[in-house]
Amino acid sequence: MKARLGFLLGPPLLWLVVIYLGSIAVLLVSSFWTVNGFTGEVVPTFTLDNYATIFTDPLYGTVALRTLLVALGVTLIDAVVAFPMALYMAKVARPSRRALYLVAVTTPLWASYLVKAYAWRILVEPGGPIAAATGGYTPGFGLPATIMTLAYLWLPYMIIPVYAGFDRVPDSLFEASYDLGASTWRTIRNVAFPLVFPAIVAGSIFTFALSFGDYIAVGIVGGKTQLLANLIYGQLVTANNQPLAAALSVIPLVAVVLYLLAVRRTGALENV
Amino acid sequence: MSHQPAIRLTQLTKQFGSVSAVDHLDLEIDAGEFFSMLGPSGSGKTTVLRCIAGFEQPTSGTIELFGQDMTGKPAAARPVNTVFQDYALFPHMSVVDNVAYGLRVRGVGRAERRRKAMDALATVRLEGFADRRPAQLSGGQRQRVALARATVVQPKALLLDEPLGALDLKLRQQMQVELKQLQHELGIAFVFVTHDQDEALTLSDRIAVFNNGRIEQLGTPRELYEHPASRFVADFVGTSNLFDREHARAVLGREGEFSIRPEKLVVHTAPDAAAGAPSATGTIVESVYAGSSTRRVVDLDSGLRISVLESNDRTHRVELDRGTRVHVSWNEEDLRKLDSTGPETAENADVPHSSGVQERQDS
Amino acid sequence: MSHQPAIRLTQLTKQFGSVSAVDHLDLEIDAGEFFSMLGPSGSGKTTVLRCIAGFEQPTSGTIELFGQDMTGKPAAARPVNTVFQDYALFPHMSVVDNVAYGLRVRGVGRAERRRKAMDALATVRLEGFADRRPAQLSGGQRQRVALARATVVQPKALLLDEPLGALDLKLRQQMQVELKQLQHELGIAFVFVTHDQDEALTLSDRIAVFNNGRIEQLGTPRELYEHPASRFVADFVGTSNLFDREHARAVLGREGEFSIRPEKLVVHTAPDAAAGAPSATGTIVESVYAGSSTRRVVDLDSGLRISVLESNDRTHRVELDRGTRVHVSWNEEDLRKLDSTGPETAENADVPHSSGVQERQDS
Amino acid sequence: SGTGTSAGATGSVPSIPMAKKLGANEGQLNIIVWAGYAEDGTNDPKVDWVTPFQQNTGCQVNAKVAGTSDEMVQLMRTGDYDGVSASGDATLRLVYGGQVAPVNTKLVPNYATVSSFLKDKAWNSVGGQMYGIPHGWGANVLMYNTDVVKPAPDSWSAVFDDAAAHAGKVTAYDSPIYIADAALYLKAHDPSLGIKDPYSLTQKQLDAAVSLLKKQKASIGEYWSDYTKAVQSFESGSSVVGTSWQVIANLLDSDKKVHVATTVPKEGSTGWSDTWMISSKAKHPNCMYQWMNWITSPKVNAQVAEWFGEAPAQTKACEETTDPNFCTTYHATDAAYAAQIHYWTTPQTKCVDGSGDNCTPYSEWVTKWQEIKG
Amino acid sequence: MKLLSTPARIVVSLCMAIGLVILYVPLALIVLNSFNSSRTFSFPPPGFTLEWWVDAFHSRGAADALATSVIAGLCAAAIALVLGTMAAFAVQRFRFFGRQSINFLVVLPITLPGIITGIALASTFTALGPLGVTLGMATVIIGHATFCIVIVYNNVQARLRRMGTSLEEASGDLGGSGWQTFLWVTLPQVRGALAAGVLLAFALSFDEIVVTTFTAGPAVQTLPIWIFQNLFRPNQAPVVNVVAAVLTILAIIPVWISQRLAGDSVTSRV
Ligand SMILES: Nc1ncnc2c1ncn2[C@@H]1O[C@H](COP(=O)(O)OP(=O)(O)OP(=O)(O)O)[C@@H](O)[C@H]1O
Ligand SMILES: Nc1ncnc2c1ncn2[C@@H]1O[C@H](COP(=O)(O)OP(=O)(O)OP(=O)(O)O)[C@@H](O)[C@H]1O
Ligand SMILES: [Mg+2]
Ligand SMILES: [Mg+2]
Repeated sequence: MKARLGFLLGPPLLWLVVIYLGSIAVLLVSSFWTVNGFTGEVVPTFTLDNYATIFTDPLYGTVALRTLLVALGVTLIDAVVAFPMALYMAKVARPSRRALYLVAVTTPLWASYLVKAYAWRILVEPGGPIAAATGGYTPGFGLPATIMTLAYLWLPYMIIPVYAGFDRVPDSLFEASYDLGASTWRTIRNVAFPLVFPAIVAGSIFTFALSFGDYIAVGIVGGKTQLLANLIYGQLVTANNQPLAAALSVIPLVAVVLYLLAVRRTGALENV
Repeated sequence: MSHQPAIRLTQLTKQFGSVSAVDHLDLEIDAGEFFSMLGPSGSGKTTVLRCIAGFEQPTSGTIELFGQDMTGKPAAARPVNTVFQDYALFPHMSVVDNVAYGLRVRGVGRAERRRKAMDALATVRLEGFADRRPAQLSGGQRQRVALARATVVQPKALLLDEPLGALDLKLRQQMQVELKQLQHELGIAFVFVTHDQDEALTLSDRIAVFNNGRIEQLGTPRELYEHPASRFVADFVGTSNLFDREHARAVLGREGEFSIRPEKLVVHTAPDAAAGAPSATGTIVESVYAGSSTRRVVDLDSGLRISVLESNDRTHRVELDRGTRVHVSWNEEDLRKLDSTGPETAENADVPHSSGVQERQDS
Repeated sequence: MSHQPAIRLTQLTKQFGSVSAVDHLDLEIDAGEFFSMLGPSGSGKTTVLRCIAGFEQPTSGTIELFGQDMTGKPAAARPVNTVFQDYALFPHMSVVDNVAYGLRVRGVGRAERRRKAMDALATVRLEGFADRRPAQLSGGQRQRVALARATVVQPKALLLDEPLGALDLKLRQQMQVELKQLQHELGIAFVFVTHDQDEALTLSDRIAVFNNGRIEQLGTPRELYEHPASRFVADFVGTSNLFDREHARAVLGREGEFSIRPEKLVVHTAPDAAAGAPSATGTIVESVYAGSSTRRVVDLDSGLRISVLESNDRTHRVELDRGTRVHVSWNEEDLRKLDSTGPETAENADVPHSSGVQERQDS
Repeated sequence: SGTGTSAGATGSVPSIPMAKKLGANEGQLNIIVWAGYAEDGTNDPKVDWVTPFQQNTGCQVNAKVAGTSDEMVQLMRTGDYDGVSASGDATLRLVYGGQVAPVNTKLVPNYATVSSFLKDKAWNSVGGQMYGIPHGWGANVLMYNTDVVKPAPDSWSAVFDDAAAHAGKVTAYDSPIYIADAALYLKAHDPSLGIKDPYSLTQKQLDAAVSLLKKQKASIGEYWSDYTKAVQSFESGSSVVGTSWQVIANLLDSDKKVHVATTVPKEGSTGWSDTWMISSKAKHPNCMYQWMNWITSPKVNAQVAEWFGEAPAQTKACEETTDPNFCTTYHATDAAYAAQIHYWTTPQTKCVDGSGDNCTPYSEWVTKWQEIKG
Repeated sequence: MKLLSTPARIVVSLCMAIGLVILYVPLALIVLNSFNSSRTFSFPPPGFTLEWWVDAFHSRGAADALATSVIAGLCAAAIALVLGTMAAFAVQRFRFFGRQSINFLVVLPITLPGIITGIALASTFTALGPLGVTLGMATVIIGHATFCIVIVYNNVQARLRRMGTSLEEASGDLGGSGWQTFLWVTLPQVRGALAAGVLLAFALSFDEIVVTTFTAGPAVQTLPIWIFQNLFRPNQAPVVNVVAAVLTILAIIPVWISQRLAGDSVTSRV
């Protein structure tokens, strides 16, 4: 028993703990180091300077907050859009069509992320399709376009768990609600929504985490906006300040871990 | 009780694709009666109930509730409530919130609806469980919460789809008693779906026996049991010894198909004890002790295998071993002549066929 | 049959955390007997069975099969097989492959194992279904495949955990008969778990009544039913009228706790009919017609509510309405004195208490 | 990282030996290139100067395309590469970091005919020692939509002090090095700051440039970092004026959707000059030398310049271009034009113009740039 | 029964329709632009051309990158398959201390932003340079496998949970050894979940760019990296569009297969 458990658990744990957590640890350790300003060599002497920089320079706070709002905004939009779609797929569409719809919402995941982001660039540009369709109105490049694009990119990651969530709600609960005199709206609000909430949370893990770490899409449609990952990338690649980049990485790291811990109780992790 | 029925179905038909789940059904259920729908799986009981509740729209025909045509009205607008087989309790709400839900959607204030819900919980003796989640309750308790939830909104009729199907025997018997009591107290019609004939017999004022989307027979438990209109009913409601034309001629000396209930037969070892009543001779094949009764399987000399049910009452009876020669007697008036119109779908389940039980596809 | 029992459990104990699912249990089951374990939910029946099969390791105690100590041996090494409640048929294999599986793991050649599997299918009359998938079978058919699969490897005992629990009434009765027949044919011990007392009574050679991880009483169906050792057994096996000390003194004129079965009581309207036997007067509260029998609920003048079971046999009885004054009589020898040692967990389920049924936690 | 070099904060150049003569080719070559500098026909079968090189030398080329100068520096630090096509804003970092070795120009015959105004410059040599072979160059011109921006601007004020006229439609290059554009403008318009070289800024001068850029940001529609984005931006009308490259203007001309013009404003302009450098840890130095000679040979240099859209460093390349006017369009041999350009170079504490030790280093520029974008 | 009232059904259907339109408009635009004669996808297209499609089919760069991505994806998915399945079995079939934390550990790599995973792995690999570790295909595969484990893990775990233990017990009861039970009973049961997991893991690896950016050495160019490098070059961007369009259309095949394989509802866990 023990031996078999060890055999099963050993390799994955070794991989995840040694390779993954080990690397994260290396990253965290390096966030306490500094860099030789001239040669760009990392100097492994302990210092809290990087953290001091992050906490004192208002730039980082501002950008972190902006990133948090973007991630939350994207999550909210995806939840709002995915909810009726998943409801339709699970409870309105004919059962024989469900697989078809699932394929339909999953397929866009295979088109390259970059190409899709670029397509959004074309969509929102002045004179682009959105402007053409709305008679000239378009959000243009900037924060709204970034949020829209990210929401688009991660939408399937929200629809799928919410669909699975609806699928697990027995039809009889809807019927019971109507039977007791509730309207459809009321039933959706008081019965359906609370029951698929854990599934929404599961989806939000993706939308939140992926948005929090994005630096490419924002470069394509964000106009002059920058997000936290742009700063990290900038410090790492442009400024060659690996320790500061590592220290900055701690912000999304903590944000995501806190988020995961918060949603863990809903059982959402298993629905990912 | 006014003359107007609580529920009136007229030529109700429901088709699923090419399947007629319900087939031109006419039915009236009176206010205050305990009405059961009994029948084999797939015979359309649930479909009828769901049409009454408003979860299904009939293909044709009308549904009247208390004199008002309700065909096409949504479930929320109908003065009837349903107790679901799987209870359909809202898992994310506490017990009391579940019960109060119907009041909440009607806009009853928080305090009042809690009070009323607590009262309803009291009637099913679950006051102490108000703040639990459904998942923390046993099957029987959930059943009672479902009852409280459906009755707190004071429906004019209650629809119950195999509400006891998921419970085990003891609990089921207990809940049967409680259901019957509740119906007495509320004084409203209960429309009760089951495929357990014992349950239907003991609880109901009237029973409709369904078969293939139609009502095969409608009547009181006694009418159904004592005067089954067809072989199907004779067989489905209780167990019967069936005499086909040949055996009827040989054993009973009469023309046609007949049935007789096992408890109407008596087994004697001495021929004279059977004197004065018609009788036949045979051999005991098996005696099955069942506590309050003993079932004896007898192979008649004519080749028919029959079953006799003896009450283990205070009369002392002799032990009858396998192979004992016996006389089986009956009263002429307990024989029932069958119109053999009904299709033969149920089988005489508890009498082992000498030639092996035939294969059946239903479950 | 040798003197050696098929299965011997000695001081078997199984704890799950702090819960003692099985508590110092001693039990011997003989080869060739149909042995049932009966008891309420959570009383440890399944756990005992799983310990015998080897799916659970006991916390303490030993398991001997046919004289060999098997404690700690894996399931695969034990000469017993299991029929699971959910059948546990391999969904990706055809019926015949399911049945042949036990032979396949033993390295039996393809042709031979197919032949043996087909033979086993023939004994459960499913030859024609060999190439179907389990999903294409009805519940009863699956049950039989499970039986064939467990028996094809010629186990020395068969363990069955509520094998009929998922079937509906009619099918269940049919399968009971088939199970009993199969056991006769194979001549091996069947250890049968159920919480349906009727099933246990009609099928078993001996029954163990479980309560809280212990055996409350062990005996033949007749012993259990007619001589229940405790209030718990009296109540759990069949229904009983219970007389506590007070009522025993008032009604029976005797000291101690007593029980009597409803079918041992007789109701008369005329006092003289009850002459010669002890009797008590009371009022009919309810008469429940149940087809082959009628249950009468009587409130005795002493305040006790009792239940009387009348067979609807060919004797003609008068109709007794609610409120009719009656005399209830019995034979002294049908009274059972109870050692009131057993814990009181089950209740007299089908007699409505005048003061309302108490809340119960089990399901 | 972690392997110490002799380079200290003093700014001395690590002593790295220079190749004396060539040996046998190693059969492999790992280089870091700008997109379009090492075409092997996979993108367009007609555009291929890698395959002939491989056939001639037996050196199998593995080209890693870098997106920015900073990425190049980053990649060079891994020591996995033999060489790089570094722009001026990366070269000194590589030299002082000890990542590249001095180049023996005698071993690169085509060096002789490289434009003289590209030799021995601050961005490719230290103390008269060449650290690379010049490859091509271009100016960061001012481009504007001629239908919208009237009259034609002749000053960078179009994107700085007068940017508000086209608020939301001004574009700028998305890199810390763009601070130099602001400094160049301030050099002309705010003499009190005393800016002499846009890459040698004191703290005060840097702050002035940064505040100018912060002000500019209000009018910016988007910053551009890749030229597909820049072309689209102008084509869709998102941008009408801003810093740009000649190649972008050419692309816009070919699409004919919008009309643009470019100019080197009166303040002059920044620009880039790319240099092939050889890694100090090169595993295939001979192949790298072969490559440096190949890529600056007249025909190949012409091909690269036309494909990429820049002025070739090789003077003889002008005879090989398919477009006879190519060198004129790109002012390839126009020393006067070239003189207006302040080529990208890496800002250092030790001022790159030699004016002192109180300049702001590039890392500071990065932080400031992030702060500007906010 | 119709579970929603007619107005609600109309609203929800409308949302679905709009949602699908939103999902597909950008994809349509990609396809449209693959015929756009403008190199920079100018909208509306000034003209149409098949030039890019011809170029794409002759683009060895795209073909090589595709091959690299397929190899990386297959290897990463294979590693994820083995490790994810092992972890899922351990968690579903054994009780042990810290069992609850496994979920957390497994899900972490996919939820932490790719840039963190990328930097962390890259720093570690580079630090291990002296031991002979160089960035290349192997490091890309390691990076991808790390965040793909969760996909297989969740799929298999859900399947095992729904399957229960009784089939395995039945096999043991009939005399099957541990391996026989695994090969003949468990594996056929989880096969669908495994296949679906592998496909999704492959898909994830196939489109990954951030972690790849940091972990790929000089010689490794996956398709997203190729796209990244070429999309920003007007000469090449249209060809990229063609590649993306082709991929989207071809993707329907694996998506459909995974749908079929995983069977019931849980199928489509991401
Ligand atoms: N939603 C549906 N779609 C298609 N056919 C259906 C549907 N609901 C019921 N049926 C069919 O209608 C017939 C009657 O079904 P119904 O559920 O009413 O039977 P029932 O008497 O309640 O059976 P059971 O005792 O098994 O609950 C069956 O043949 C069934 O297959
Ligand atoms: N795997 C387990 N972990 C913890 N407790 C368990 C486990 N299996 C059984 N138990 C507990 O052991 C006790 C006996 O359970 P068991 O399943 O043997 O009862 P049972 O008599 O078979 O009941 P039922 O009629 O409901 O099947 C119960 O209290 C149950 O909760
Ligand atoms: Mg039904
Ligand atoms: Mg059990």
